[in-house]
Amino acid sequence: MAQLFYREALNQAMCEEMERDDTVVLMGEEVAEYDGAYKVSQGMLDKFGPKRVIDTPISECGFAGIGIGAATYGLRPIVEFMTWSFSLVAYDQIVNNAAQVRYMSGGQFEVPIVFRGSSGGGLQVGATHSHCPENWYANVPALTVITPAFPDDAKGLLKSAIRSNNPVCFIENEKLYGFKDEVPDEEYLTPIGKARTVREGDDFTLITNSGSTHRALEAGKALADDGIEAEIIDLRTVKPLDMDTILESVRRNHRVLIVEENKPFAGWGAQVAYEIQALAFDELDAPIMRVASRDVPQPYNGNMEQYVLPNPERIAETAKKLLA
Amino acid sequence: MAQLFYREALNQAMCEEMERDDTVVLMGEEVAEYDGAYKVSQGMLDKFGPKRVIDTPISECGFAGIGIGAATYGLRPIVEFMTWSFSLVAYDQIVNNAAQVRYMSGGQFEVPIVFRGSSGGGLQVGATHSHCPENWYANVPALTVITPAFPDDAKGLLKSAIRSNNPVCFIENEKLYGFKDEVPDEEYLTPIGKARTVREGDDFTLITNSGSTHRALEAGKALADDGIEAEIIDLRTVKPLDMDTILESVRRNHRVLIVEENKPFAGWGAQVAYEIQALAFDELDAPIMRVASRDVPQPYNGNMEQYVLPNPERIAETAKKLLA
Amino acid sequence: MPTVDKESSGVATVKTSTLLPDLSSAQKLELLEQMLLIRRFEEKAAQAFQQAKIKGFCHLYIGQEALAVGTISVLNQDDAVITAYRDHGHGLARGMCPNECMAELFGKAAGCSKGKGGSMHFFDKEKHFFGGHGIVAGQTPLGAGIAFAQKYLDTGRVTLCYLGDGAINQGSFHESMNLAALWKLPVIYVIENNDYAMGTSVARSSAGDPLTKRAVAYDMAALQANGMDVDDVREKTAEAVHLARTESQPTLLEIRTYRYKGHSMSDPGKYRTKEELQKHMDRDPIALYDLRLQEEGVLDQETFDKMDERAREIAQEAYDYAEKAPEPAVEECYDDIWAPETQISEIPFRHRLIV
Amino acid sequence: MPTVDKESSGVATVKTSTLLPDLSSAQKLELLEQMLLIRRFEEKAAQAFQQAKIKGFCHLYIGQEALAVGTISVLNQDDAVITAYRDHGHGLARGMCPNECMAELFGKAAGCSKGKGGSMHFFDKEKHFFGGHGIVAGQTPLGAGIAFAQKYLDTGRVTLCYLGDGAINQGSFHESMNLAALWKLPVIYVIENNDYAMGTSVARSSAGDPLTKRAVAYDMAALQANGMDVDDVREKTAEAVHLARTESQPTLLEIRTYRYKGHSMSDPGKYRTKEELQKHMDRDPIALYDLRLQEEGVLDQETFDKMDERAREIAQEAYDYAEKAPEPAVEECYDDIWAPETQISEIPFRHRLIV
Ligand SMILES: Cc1ncc(C[n+]2csc(CCOP(=O)(O)OP(=O)(O)O)c2C)c(N)n1
Ligand SMILES: Cc1ncc(C[n+]2csc(CCOP(=O)(O)OP(=O)(O)O)c2C)c(N)n1
Ligand SMILES: [Mg+2]
Ligand SMILES: [Mg+2]
Repeated sequence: MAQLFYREALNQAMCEEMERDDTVVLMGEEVAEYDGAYKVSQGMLDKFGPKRVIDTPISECGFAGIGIGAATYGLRPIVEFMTWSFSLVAYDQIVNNAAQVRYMSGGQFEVPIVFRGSSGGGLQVGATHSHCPENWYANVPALTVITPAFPDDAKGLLKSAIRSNNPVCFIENEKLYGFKDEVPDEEYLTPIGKARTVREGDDFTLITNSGSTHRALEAGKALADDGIEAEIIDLRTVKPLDMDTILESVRRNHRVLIVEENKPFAGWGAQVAYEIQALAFDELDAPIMRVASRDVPQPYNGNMEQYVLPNPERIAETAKKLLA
Repeated sequence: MAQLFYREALNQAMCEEMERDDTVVLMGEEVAEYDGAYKVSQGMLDKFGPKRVIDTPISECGFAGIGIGAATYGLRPIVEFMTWSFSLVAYDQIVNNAAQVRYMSGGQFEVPIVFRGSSGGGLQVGATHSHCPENWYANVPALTVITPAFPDDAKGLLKSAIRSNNPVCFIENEKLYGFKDEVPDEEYLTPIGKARTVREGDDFTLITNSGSTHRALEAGKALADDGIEAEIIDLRTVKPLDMDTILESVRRNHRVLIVEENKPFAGWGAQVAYEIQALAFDELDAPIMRVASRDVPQPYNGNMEQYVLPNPERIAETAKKLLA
Repeated sequence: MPTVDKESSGVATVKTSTLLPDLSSAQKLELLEQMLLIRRFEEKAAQAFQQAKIKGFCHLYIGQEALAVGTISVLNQDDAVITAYRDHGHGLARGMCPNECMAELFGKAAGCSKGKGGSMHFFDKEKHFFGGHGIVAGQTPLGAGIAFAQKYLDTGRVTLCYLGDGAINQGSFHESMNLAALWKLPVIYVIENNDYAMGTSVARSSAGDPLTKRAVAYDMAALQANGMDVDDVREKTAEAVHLARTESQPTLLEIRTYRYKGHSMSDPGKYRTKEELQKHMDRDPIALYDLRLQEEGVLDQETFDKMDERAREIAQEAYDYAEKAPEPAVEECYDDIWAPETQISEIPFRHRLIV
Repeated sequence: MPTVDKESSGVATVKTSTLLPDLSSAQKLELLEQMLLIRRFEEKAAQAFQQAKIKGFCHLYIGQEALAVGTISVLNQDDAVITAYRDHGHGLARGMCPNECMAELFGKAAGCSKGKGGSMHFFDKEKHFFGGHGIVAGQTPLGAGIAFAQKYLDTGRVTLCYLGDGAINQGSFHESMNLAALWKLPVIYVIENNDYAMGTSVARSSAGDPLTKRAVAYDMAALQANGMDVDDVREKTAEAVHLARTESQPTLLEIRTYRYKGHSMSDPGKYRTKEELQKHMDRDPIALYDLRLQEEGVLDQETFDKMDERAREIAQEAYDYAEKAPEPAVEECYDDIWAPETQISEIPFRHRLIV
């Protein structure tokens, strides 16, 4: 198996799908001539030309809406937000149009579109640029929200998202673009809506996603040194939730820790916690705990930002409280 | 005490505060010459003139930002969204500017602004016009989210919100504008961040807000006929949560039902459920249950919409399951 | 062939050269028929609203009939149309079934959107009618996107995207115009300038006059038409459509019109005088066209009365149909959220009820 | 007094009549000093970034110095300034303390935003500097809002709101211009046209040329200036400021400039040629003004060298100060979220840690 960067895996996914299907186009700021602000679309302009790899003005609301309109007409646009923080100016288009045109038309129109881009904190870009929008979009009934943590999932899930006949919010993580790992050489699709157990353990169940998965794995190692074995589930898809995988693990471990980068108030972790206690109340030996970003705007200062994020130390500490 | 409509109570709050403080202004679509789309600002143009009661073009992003900028300069704007559904085009201004300018400036600038307007479903205005944005805003660290259910709270809380030195999302409910109830004649402020027990009962604790409070009270009556006594807590303020009042009741009743109009995935009810089980795990005799809007876009058809909303029947049924 | 050129005003305009073939008498009568149908359909909808058979919002098109009918009449069947929430007129002009439209207003399963969309959200894929959109100007990027796809797929088709005079002040429209001009998209933005956004006149909402100036920023072609005169509407629209079809250039088309009824059924309309309303009703688009056709000898009073009678019948039939049509089952609220997956396996849990 | 009038282009312009008093030699040298300070401060920041003492984004102002210095030099101390994320130059031109600015870049507690804002989010209330905003064009409604308050409070003050050439395509800017023109707000929108938005040239992002046409839609005054010539910048800005102050009218002021460095420190800048860059560096705003002052006899080479030396020293002092300054305690992340309540009792639970 080839070792690929997360960004390369995403690039392969888009290239393979564009070769396979002429109706797939990529549009966004700097995706073409600049090869992408984070180089995710490197080389795609040369491969597919300016008709299919399209630089846009800084008009997220406008080009998100253009993607949606084009999708209702039969194209399968990939709309890149340089970061999801900039999708806030396009929030209305995504919520009211991408997610509702099918319903409001009584099922007449399909909206096969993928919104994708970077997200999250940790790189000291400050409060306006560090948003984690999983919960803002997962709350919207028709939207599917995918947040891959590894290159192989990034590729397989993006290919599935592009082939989906429905709107998908594909939320990447800026800190992971440079993460390298094995990716199968042959073509494959990763199923949407299935979580992945990335570490087995019988002391407690840790549920996480995206960049937090890596911090959780770090914490898992540290805990193992203290003889605590965490079972770590990477959701991969935040909505719909794979409750089967979650509950199966909870029934074995009886203790649950959720680790998310969302700000805590009604972050996705709150929903996972709610569903677990609703569906497996008697299985719980202790309250479900969460490690989310602290409930403050993202600070620029590096130490402060690490303190605000769900870092391995906080995760390990909280796990110990959970088992106390 | 005078009997006032919810809309009149809001009107009184704004008028009293504008008389008290020249820096308070009201701006929004149709608030002046038209007396407000829902007549909340009736007569205010005549009282305060066009300098302070200002009709805007249909530019929510623009005038929300103007309100924020003016607030940093010392005014105390009340920005009306005809409905909160239309705040989606201003989401970036509220999240990145209103909620973060103080933090990003190291505390130099204050943003004393109130965003207010109608929200919610039940009047068959369809998917684009029926949003309940409590969780979208409550997730944002610096924002305070208020959702009054009764005329007296509407008045007292709006007055407090206007006097707050910080950004407040004041989310009214369209179905309540025509609701009439007693409002004290003398001046008063209702404290932000304090829930209100609107029905006492010792069988279970029901936590709700805004329009859902009224549906919950209806259900409470029906349940009482079957000998089931619900204690109903109207949050009034969704963020910050009054966990003291909630936990005090939970410790007595040991069973909890949350009723919210938010769509379920990471609605505010998920956060309340999470915190209760985290802070009072051993007090719970049964899983916390929620009745939220169903996880579908808002349909136009009346029966279908009632089926989607948390209606009294669903609330009562769920309560019975909770007690089974 | 029209070409963009700039007037001293700085507004790029389209050189008018008549592009429209003369209409046959039958075709002229058809235009009149469509306007009459919209008028009577809307009157019937108003009645149903007062009877509380229609709920929510109901924005009537009465007074603006020549605009939808005139613009759409110069399109091909497979060109695309998209508009805002005041969409009954456009839907009917596009050939949507009056019964299904009225059934939608009644929220019935037989409605064009299965009773899920309502008055503001008419859709008809077969008729290339892309809605019916409730958020002011929210449809304007979609219109550019449809035109983007039409061009990408080499369809030779064009898109008419309508918006109100109040909608021009939404950022989404500005972004759409820049993108349409920059990418040369075959979209025509039709501003239905009926002088008011709810109770706010154009003068109180929009700096700059005339509204065609909004195109100058983007070197976009711009035209004005008299929305009370279906022939003038047709001619100007034809110029814009030709420019879009032959040169893939967008146009901003401002059409002056007027709505006779309130903004929605719940609007008393205190912001305008009876005289102002009367002034506009005196140049009623239907009466005007009726007169013209009678002068031309294409029509006599008797035929007109028959046509009007027929329009009333169709509206009444639609009313009866809608009333008799069955309510959708409430559980159907879970349908039509997602298109079935065809290229990947169905996504598990998606249809799970969240507890 | 300047008055708005329309040219054949349709662009409303301000009749130029010289409003600026002649500068004393000392004042001229001060302008040069400010430009030099910005240049050397930014070079030092670049160095610190390469040393990883500055993190995140760092957008340098080198090449654009005459723009911030020239525009701000015609303001009163109590006029307001607000800009985007490329804000170091504006902050320094506004008189912010270089030490505090550098400390902010280093994320230190002594920074102008306590290390919480970073490069993109400089603020200084005392200097009437309203930031420092990271979301493209997100500051443009705020600028109109500050002007709204200035007018409401009868301050007689005006607001300079800067944005980039790429930012003109955000809906928020369009809405802001319409509102500013409609409400006659004393705001001047300064487009810093450095020809690129990251790697995208104006021609690839913006339909319509010149950018001043964006004002036509709103009958707003518009002016252009040469951003490499501080005197031209001052003259055109003075016209706009005068119009805002005396008639409370907004102006769109497009100033042509160029950035020598990458968009941010991480940009290799492949999208432009060395020749293009050289062409602009040959009309360097500092060299140009130095030459002019030397020709005028206001300055000789020796004095210039001294001034430049001093600018380097200040930058180095700022660097040293920032490096020595203490880190904020991480728990301070919970401070500065809310202003203390003064008219109502403190809101309970607000400072509760959410479990
Ligand atoms: C973003 C947004 N803001 C506000 C509204 C509420 N609203 C619905 S229609 C309307 C007036 C629109 O007027 P105009 O664009 O002129 O269209 P007309 O009603 O005259 O056809 C307003 C303010 C909305 N639907 N969307
Ligand atoms: C809404 C939004 N979209 C995208 C970005 C990312 N971004 C930051 S700067 C920039 C280019 C802006 O160019 P311009 O406005 O010309 O300003 P300049 O950098 O040239 O000073 C982009 C795309 C952003 N910060 N905000
Ligand atoms: Mg109108
Ligand atoms: Mg630029």
